[in-house]
Amino acid sequence: MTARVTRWPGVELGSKDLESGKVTTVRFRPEAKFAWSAGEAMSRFLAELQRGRLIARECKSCGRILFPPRMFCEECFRPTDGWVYVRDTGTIETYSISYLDTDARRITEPILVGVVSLDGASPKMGLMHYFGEMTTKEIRIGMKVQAKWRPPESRVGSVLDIEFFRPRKGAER
Amino acid sequence: MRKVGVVGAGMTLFRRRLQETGKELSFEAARMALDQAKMEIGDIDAVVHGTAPDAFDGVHMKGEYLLDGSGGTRKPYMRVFTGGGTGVFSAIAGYWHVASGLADVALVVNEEKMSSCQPHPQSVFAHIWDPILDRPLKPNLVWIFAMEMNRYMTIHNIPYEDIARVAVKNKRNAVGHPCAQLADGDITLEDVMNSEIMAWPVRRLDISPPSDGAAAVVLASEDVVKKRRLRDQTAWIKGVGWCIDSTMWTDRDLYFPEYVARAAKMAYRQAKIDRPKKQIDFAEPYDPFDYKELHHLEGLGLADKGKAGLMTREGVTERDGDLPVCPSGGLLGVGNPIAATLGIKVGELYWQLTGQAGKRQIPNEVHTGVCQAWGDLMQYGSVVVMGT
Amino acid sequence: MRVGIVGVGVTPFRPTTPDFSWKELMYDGAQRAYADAGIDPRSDVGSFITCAEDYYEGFGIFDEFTPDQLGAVLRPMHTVGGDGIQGLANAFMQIQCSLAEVAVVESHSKASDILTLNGIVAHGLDPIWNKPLGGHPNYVAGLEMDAFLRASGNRAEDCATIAATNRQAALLNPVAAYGARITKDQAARSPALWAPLRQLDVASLADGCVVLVVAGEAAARKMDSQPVWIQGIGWASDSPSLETRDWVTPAYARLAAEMAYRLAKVRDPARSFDLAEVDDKFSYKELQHLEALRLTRKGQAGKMARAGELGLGGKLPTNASGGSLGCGNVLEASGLHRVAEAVLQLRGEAGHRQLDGARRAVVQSWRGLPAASGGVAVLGVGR
Amino acid sequence: MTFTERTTDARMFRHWPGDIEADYIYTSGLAGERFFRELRDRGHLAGTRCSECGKQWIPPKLFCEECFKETHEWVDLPRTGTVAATCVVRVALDGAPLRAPEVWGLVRFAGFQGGLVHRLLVTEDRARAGLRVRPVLKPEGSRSGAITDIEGFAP
Repeated sequence: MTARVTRWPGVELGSKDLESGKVTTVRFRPEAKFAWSAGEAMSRFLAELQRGRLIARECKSCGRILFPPRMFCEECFRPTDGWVYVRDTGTIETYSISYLDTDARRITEPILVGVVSLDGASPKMGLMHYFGEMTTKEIRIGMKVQAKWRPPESRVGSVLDIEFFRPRKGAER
Repeated sequence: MRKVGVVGAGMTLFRRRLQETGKELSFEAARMALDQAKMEIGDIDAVVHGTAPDAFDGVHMKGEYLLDGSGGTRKPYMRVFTGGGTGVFSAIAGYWHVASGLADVALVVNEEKMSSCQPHPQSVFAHIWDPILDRPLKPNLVWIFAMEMNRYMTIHNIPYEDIARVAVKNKRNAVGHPCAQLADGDITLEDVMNSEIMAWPVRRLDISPPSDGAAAVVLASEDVVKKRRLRDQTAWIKGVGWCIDSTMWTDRDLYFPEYVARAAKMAYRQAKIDRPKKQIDFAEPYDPFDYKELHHLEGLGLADKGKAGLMTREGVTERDGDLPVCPSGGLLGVGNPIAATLGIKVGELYWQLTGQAGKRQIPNEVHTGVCQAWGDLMQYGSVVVMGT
Repeated sequence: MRVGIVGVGVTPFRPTTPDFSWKELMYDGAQRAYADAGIDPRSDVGSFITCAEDYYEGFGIFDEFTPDQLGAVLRPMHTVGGDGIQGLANAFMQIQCSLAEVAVVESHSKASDILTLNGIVAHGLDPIWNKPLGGHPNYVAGLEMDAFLRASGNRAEDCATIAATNRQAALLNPVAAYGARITKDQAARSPALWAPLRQLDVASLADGCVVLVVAGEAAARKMDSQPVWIQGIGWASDSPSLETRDWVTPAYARLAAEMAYRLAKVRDPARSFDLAEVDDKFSYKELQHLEALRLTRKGQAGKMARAGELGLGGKLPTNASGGSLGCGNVLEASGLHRVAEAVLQLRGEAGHRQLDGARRAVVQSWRGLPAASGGVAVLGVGR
Repeated sequence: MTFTERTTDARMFRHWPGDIEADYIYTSGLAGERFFRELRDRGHLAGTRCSECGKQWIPPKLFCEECFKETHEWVDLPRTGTVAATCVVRVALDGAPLRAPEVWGLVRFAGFQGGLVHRLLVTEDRARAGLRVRPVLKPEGSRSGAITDIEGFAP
C-alpha cells in the first residue's frame, strides 16, 4: 500500500525561511533553572575534589570500590559500607579527538576527551575528562595517565578542579 | 496471551525542518496509519505516544501538548519515554495495551520536531548529561559515540572502512524511500571515508541527520483482524523486549551493548527464537551512526562479536544479501527524528512483511524480522520481533 | 488475572531535602517498598516503571538516570511521561499479559531542585496560542475555578473549607509536609493572587518519593503480604488546548473513572467506596473531581464539604491523608501517593487517620497545570 | 537514615546550579500560518470548519478534534465574543507583585468550539463572565503575525 501512497505529508522549509519571515514564527526562551541537591555522596565527592583527592565508596557485599561514589550498591541493592580514596592515576579506556564544541560548532584546535579508569577503583570504573600534554598521535587506549590538578586556591569543588589528565611520568607510554 | 498485529502504518517526510507544528505532524502520520488500517478515530480504544526530549520541540510535558494531534483527545492516552529507545519502545507499550485486553485497537504515534531548537538541536544534548559529573566538561553528543566507536573498533581491531560501508549501504537503500532526507544512490566508500572529521573517529557521513517528522502504527487484536478482514495487511508482533543499563556509563565497557543483548533475549524467548541467525530473515537495527548498526547486530545475536563489519564487507547485509539490514535506508539515509524513527523500524518491518515496501521490497521472501532502537546514555535497548 | 499491590514505600514529604540527591531519595523510597513486600529487586522483579517529566527534573533525558537506585540495572525498565496512576496502569497491563509477574512503579518529586517552577509550567503552554502572552501560569487555574464555580453552583467558601480541612487532616499524617491548624476563614482571606483563586487554595510543593510493588495473583500469594487488589484502573486525557477542553466537568477524570468503574464493575460510585483520595492540587479541583467521578451529583460537592461529609467520620471520607494541600504537591508522585495512602487504609495501617473497616477505595490523579490528563484506580481487599 | 553513614552537619551539603534552557523558534504550522497571515494582513480572525461534522474550531486546527479528519474550510469569527471566565492576576511569573493587576479571560465565539484565552482590557471590577467583547488589534503595519497582534479584548 505504501507503493500506492502518492502524497507523503510534510512541508519542507529551508534554513533561511525562518529568518526571512517567509513563515510566521514565535521566538521563546523558557525559564528553567535548577540547583540540584548534591546529596550525601556527591557533596563529599565535590569536597574531596576541592582538597585534590578522588573518593569512592566500598561495597563489602560484592567487594567493589565504586567510583564515582554512591551511597548504595546498584548490583547488590544495599547501602555501601565506607569511604575509600582512589588514586588520581589511571588508564585511558577510550577517547575522541573532537573538532566540535558543545553547540556543534567547528573548532580548529581539537579537544582530546575520553574515559579514564582510576587506579584503586574496581576495574573499568572511572570518569570522563579532558586529556592534555599529549598529541593526537600519542593518545591511545591503554595509555597511563595522571590528573593535573588546578592550584588549591583556584579549586571550587568541581570535576574541573582537575584541568585534564596527562601522561603519567615514568609509566610506559 | 492474545495475538497482536500491526494493521496499518504511516509517516511524514523526514526533513531538517518542516513547517507543521508537532501536533500537525502527529496528525498527518496518525491519519495515514488510520487510513491504511481502514479505521476511524472512533475505532481506537487507546493512544500511545512516543516522543523524545521535551527540549527538542521546546514544550514542557510535550506528550500532553501533542495529544490532540495524535488522536488522544478524550481517550486513554499514554506517553512513554526511553530516550532514543522510544522509536521502538512505544510500539512495545502499544503491544501490552492490546495484549492485556484493555484495548482492542491501539494507535501508536511518535513525533519529533528537532528544528525548533536554536541554533542547533545539539544545544539540547548538553542537558542529557549528569549535571555534576559530566556537564561541567561541556560535552558534545558526538563525543559519546566517538568514544564508544573507538572502544568497539579498538577491542575488535575493526578497520574503519568496514564501518563506513554501512553508511554507503543505508544511504543507497534510502533511494527507494519516499520520505528520505539523505538518500544518495551515487555515494561511495571514499565519500564517507574522506568526509570531514567531527570527533575522531566519527566523520560527518557516519552520522544521521537531525530531522523533523512523525510516524504511526495501528495495532489490533486477532479478533479485530479477523472481524475486519485485515489478515492480508497484518504483520504479527511475535516478541517484545526492553532493557536499561546503569546510568554510570563511565563504569561500563562500551565495546558491547549488553542492554540490547538482554532486550533481544527477552523478545526472542517470547517469539520462540533460539537461533536468531537462522530464524530471522531481515533486521532494522538502530543506526544513528554507522558503527551502531554493527554494534547492534552483535547485540541482537545476528553477528558474532566483532564480526558484523566483515558481514557488511561481504555484502551479507545488502538488500539482496542473506540478511538484509536496514532495507529502509535506516536513520543514516532516511533521517533521524529520534522517536519518529518508528516509521523506519516497526513501520519498515510492517511494510516488508506485508509486501508493501515497493521499491524497497526485499527480493527474497521474508517471514520474520527484528527491529531495535537504542537510547539514553548508551544504555537502552528496545526490541520487537514481527512475523507473517 | 487479578493484580495486587504488595509493597508500599513512601519517604516523608518535605519542602526541601538537601541531604538527598534525587537518586538517593529514589533509593530511600525503593528500599522501603521492597522491605514492605519482602522482595529483592535484583531477582524478583520483571519490570520497573518510573513516572517523570524531563523539565521537572532538569534533564534532557531523565530516563537515563533512573535504573541504579531502583535495582533496575540491566532489567526491563521505562519511563512514563505521566502521573503515577498512569505508571500503575502500565504495570497492570504488563502483568495481565504475562510480560512480568512482579512490577515496580516509582515516582518522585525533587521540586526543591527547581528554581523556576512557574517558568517551567508556562513552558508547557501552547507555543503559538498561549506562550507569547506571558503571565503567571496559575491564570489557567483561576479561569477554570471561575468557570467551574459559576456553572456548578459550588461556592468559593467551599474551596476555602477544602483548603482548611485538608491541611488540618494532614496533622495526623506523619509523612505530610504542610499540616496546619488553619480555619476556613483564614483560607478565605488569604491573598487572591489569581482571583478567584487564593494563595491557600494552592498546594505547596514538596519533595518525596513513592514506590509500589505490584504483583499478579499467583506471585502475590507467594509473598508475605496482604495484597490490595487493583479492581479497576483507568486513565484519560481531555484536549490539551486550553480553549477546547471541558472547563466544568473535566473529561480526563470523568472518562478515567468510567474506565476504572467498568473494570471494577462499579455501578453506583456514590455508594461504592469507603474512602476517596482525589486530586486537590487546587482546592476547587477536589470538588470538581468528586463530581466528575460521580461520587456526588453535580453541584453537590461543596455542600458535602460544608456538611463535613468528606471528613473522617463523614459519608465519604475524602483525602484523609491531607491530600496535596496538606501533604504537599509531589508532582507526578501525587497519584502514586494517593494509591499508597489507600493501600495503608485498606490494610488497616493508617495510624491515627485509620477508617474503620475500609474495604474499597477510589483514587484519582491529575497531572497538574497545564495538563488535562489523569488516572483513576479502584482498590479493594478480600474477594 | 537510609544509608550506613550520614552527614549531620547540614553545612556540608552542596548544590549544583544549572539550567535546561535553549532558544526556540516555533513555526505557526499549517493552520496557524493561515490564521496569523489573515490577522496580520487583513485584521481578520478566522477558524476552521470540519466538512465531516460541521463543527467550527477556534483556534483553527488542521484536524477536527472530534472526527480526526483534515479540515479544509475557513470561516470568519463573529465580530464579538462573550467572556466565559475571568481571572485577575496580581503576581508576575517570578512571584513578585504586579503594579497593576492583569485581567485574563476565556472568550467564546458563537458557533465555534473553543475560544481564545487572552487579556481583557477592562478594570478588575468590570471583569466578569457574560461580558461581550471585541478584539483590539495592534495597528496595521506593526503586526508581526502572532497572537500578540491582538492586544486584548475590550467591551
